Amino acid sequence: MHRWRPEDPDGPGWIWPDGASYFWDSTRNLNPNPVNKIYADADAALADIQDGATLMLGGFGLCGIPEHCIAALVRKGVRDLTCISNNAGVDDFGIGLMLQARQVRKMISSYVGENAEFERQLLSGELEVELIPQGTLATRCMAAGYGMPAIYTPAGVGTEVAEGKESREFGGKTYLLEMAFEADYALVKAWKADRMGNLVFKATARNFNPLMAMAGKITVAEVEELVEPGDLDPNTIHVPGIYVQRIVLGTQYEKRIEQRTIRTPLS
Amino acid sequence: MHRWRPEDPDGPGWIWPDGASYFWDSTRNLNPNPVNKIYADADAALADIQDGATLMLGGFGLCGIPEHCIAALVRKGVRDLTCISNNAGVDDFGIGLMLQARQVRKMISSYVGENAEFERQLLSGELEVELIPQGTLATRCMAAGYGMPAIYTPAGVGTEVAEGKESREFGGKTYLLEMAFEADYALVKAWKADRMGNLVFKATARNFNPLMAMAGKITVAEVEELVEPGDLDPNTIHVPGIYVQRIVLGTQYEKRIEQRTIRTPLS
Amino acid sequence: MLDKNGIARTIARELKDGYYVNLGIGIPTLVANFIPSGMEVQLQSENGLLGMGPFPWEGSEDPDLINAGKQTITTLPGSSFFDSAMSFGMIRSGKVDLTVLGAMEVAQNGDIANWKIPGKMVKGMGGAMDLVASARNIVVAMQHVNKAGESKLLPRCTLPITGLACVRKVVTELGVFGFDQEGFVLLERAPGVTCDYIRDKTWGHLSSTGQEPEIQWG
Amino acid sequence: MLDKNGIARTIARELKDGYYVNLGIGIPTLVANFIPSGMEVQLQSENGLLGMGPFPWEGSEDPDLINAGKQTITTLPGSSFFDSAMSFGMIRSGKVDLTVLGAMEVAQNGDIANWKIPGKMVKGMGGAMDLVASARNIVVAMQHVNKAGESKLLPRCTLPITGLACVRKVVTELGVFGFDQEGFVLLERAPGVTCDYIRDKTWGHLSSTGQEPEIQWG
Repeated sequence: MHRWRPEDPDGPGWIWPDGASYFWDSTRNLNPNPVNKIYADADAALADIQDGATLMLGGFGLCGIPEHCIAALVRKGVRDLTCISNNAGVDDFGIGLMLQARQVRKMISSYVGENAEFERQLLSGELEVELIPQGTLATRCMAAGYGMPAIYTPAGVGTEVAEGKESREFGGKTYLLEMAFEADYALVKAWKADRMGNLVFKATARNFNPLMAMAGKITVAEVEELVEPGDLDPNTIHVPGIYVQRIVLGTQYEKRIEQRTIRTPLS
Repeated sequence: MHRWRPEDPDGPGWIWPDGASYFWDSTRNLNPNPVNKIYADADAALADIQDGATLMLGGFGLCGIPEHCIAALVRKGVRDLTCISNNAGVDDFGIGLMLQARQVRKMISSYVGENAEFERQLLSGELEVELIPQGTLATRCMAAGYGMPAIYTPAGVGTEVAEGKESREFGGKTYLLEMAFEADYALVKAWKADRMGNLVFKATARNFNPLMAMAGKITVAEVEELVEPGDLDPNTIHVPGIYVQRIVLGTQYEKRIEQRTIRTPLS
Repeated sequence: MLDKNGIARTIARELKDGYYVNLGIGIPTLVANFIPSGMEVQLQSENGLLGMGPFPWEGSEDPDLINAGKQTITTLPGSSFFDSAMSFGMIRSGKVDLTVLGAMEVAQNGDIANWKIPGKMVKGMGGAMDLVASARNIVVAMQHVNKAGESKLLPRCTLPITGLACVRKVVTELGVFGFDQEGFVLLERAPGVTCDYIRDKTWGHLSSTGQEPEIQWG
Repeated sequence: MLDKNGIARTIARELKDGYYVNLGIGIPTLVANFIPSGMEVQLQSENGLLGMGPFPWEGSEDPDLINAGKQTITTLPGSSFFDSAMSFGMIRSGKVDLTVLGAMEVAQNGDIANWKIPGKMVKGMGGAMDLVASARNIVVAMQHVNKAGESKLLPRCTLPITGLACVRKVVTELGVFGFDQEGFVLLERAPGVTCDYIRDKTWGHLSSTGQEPEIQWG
């Protein structure tokens, strides 16, 4: 971050207090009192979430889920949540833990298998579920982060998903109008962050995380590694810090594998 | 790329012919006859462009423009082009060279200053121009690459830009409906590519390039560096190769600077 | 009759050099085992990967690297990761050359049903609706009849549909089927299966000369 | 009367720790010189950069690194590059805390005109229409009167407008102006300028108690 010094306000260009190059230079941090986006833990970062809040939770299956944030939500006991998340976890991990604690009122997902408690609550009417095509889910998140109120997608045309929705033809093909999501909080899992909130994701743990990070009114990123500003190559940042309000450094990630498949050696 | 061998088609999982790990391993290329996206030069890559084609050209000002493709278009002498490009170059560089050669029938841009020949052709009626807000231009490119037929944006509401366009209110705010662009070719400039067409851009030379690369029916990427598959970290790729049909390795980039501004030492 | 691998091997003949391919869960996944030697095909996994490789060796599983079936996988040189919006962006914009998926029912007009059985717990459509609404070239891999012995190639779908008039080809244990204005068209018979038998098991309209060849894998 | 730097310095008082700021070409750019020591402000350049730094030293200019004014610049630690769609995405979604831009005219309802003069060659709106349609907090930096001596703070814009009812504050060489239901509100006078003088140069409706303080830079 920079501290401009107006020593020469009438000069022809911007003035920097010393002659060093700051271009991708990770060794410097001139600011003695940086803006603090870093929270001690997930409990602190989620302290103000109220009952009835709408949350986005990143991840695909159990891959790239904000597991420390979920644990903190369970500890906090906040209830009547609407959760926008591609999946609903398994019985004893991921959003499944919040379902066990009966904290979720509504799930907005594309696929909710692999969860017996989910099924029980759904059949008993405790839980509401809205199923959305996966690409529609992703693009409605993106729309929010990109300030677009709605998008058109062909997914679901002619199906139950289209019921009650406006459809429209463009170039001879029919599309559904789908609204951008609004979420009070987005809870995402990143690989690395700097304290400005710049985020980098790893492999397919990226999935919905960057989209939700850009969509949340308040975005909480839990990360595996926290680095100094400048340590991340600015060309490789997936989510610029402007979208991220709170950062938590997580430790001892469980990262449970849902389907452990391995290669069979030729016999 | 992979060569599956069906030695054990009844086996429980996928079979790989040897035990090596191919995860981010840049040293291997098993395929003896790779699909060839690499063209000898820009002339070869643009050989089939016809008069009257619609082209997208990446770049912001003179930064990140496909300068070898532009030179090849001038040599080719193709005419009556519609060019979608944020700017129109300067008199003797960038799209300005195509204007000098009277190859452009219509420019679709957000800002076209810095070009006397442009002004002359516009006033004489030789050239048509459609001015579009920069964010609208960018998002109409993105829409094409993302398979979205149209987007809603608030830019231009209540202005000349809104004339003849459909507007609509969402959440109390008015938006314009803007159509995805259709372009026969997208000519972009990337920093690095591999032969699969994966692209990486540098600094602010990224700008419109990835969006146009994803939007073109045929995308031609000219690059500064061509690397082996696996040399690019798959986490850091800006445009996946699926969007890129042709690759040209450029040499001796001029990369002209439009406004050379430097810092003034404190006296 | 074809077994699952036979169906996959038959579909693999659709592959061409340079194709980008999305393979659904189940039989479609097996198609990867039959990509011809020397042919360049890149597999897209809609959770955000192009250039999917085989399963990892034991001990090198990476929980951050899975496919759309949530299986641990690997990548190949030249792969790329992206977010879910870009993934479905490339699907919607028609960049994927071939999409192979399973189905519960296919109608003679190309409608497909594969996500929901009324009265049963609905798990969701995942990415199926996006794929069938956008992909240019959709091949269905499935069994010809269900467990109750009813044909899955129907005049129209009885289950809630996933997408309209989108299937280009169907491969079952009995044969390969295309479409024309009237309905299904028998293109090839599975080894040892007669046209009459196929006609009997196909409840939708079926065009057949009675002379269709047996499937060859070349 | 304020000079250009005085206008920039006055606007710099709007800055707060942690702000993300987009500065237009001209006087707005000068605001960067007055970011208070120790305050963290990140500059967004809509061509695809967050964390813009000062101009480079001679000899270290990078043609691949420019700002929206096409000037060679540098980056600061913690910067990020992105494409133009994401750049305007963050603008549209209201993530930029403060936007400073120049104007040809501002109307008393907050309309702004800054892109086109009928009869003159139109160069284009660039990103201005996107910025004014979306930014939450727009401050205009401009001269109070044009070269013909006509006020630029008007009952309504006479030039083609760039955006509707979007300007929150105007800073000119004569003072600082807010808005209320009726029109402009004088908030502060430039040193040595009387309220009557300001009223004379402001053709739009102006609320003034006659007691507005002189601008202090603290």
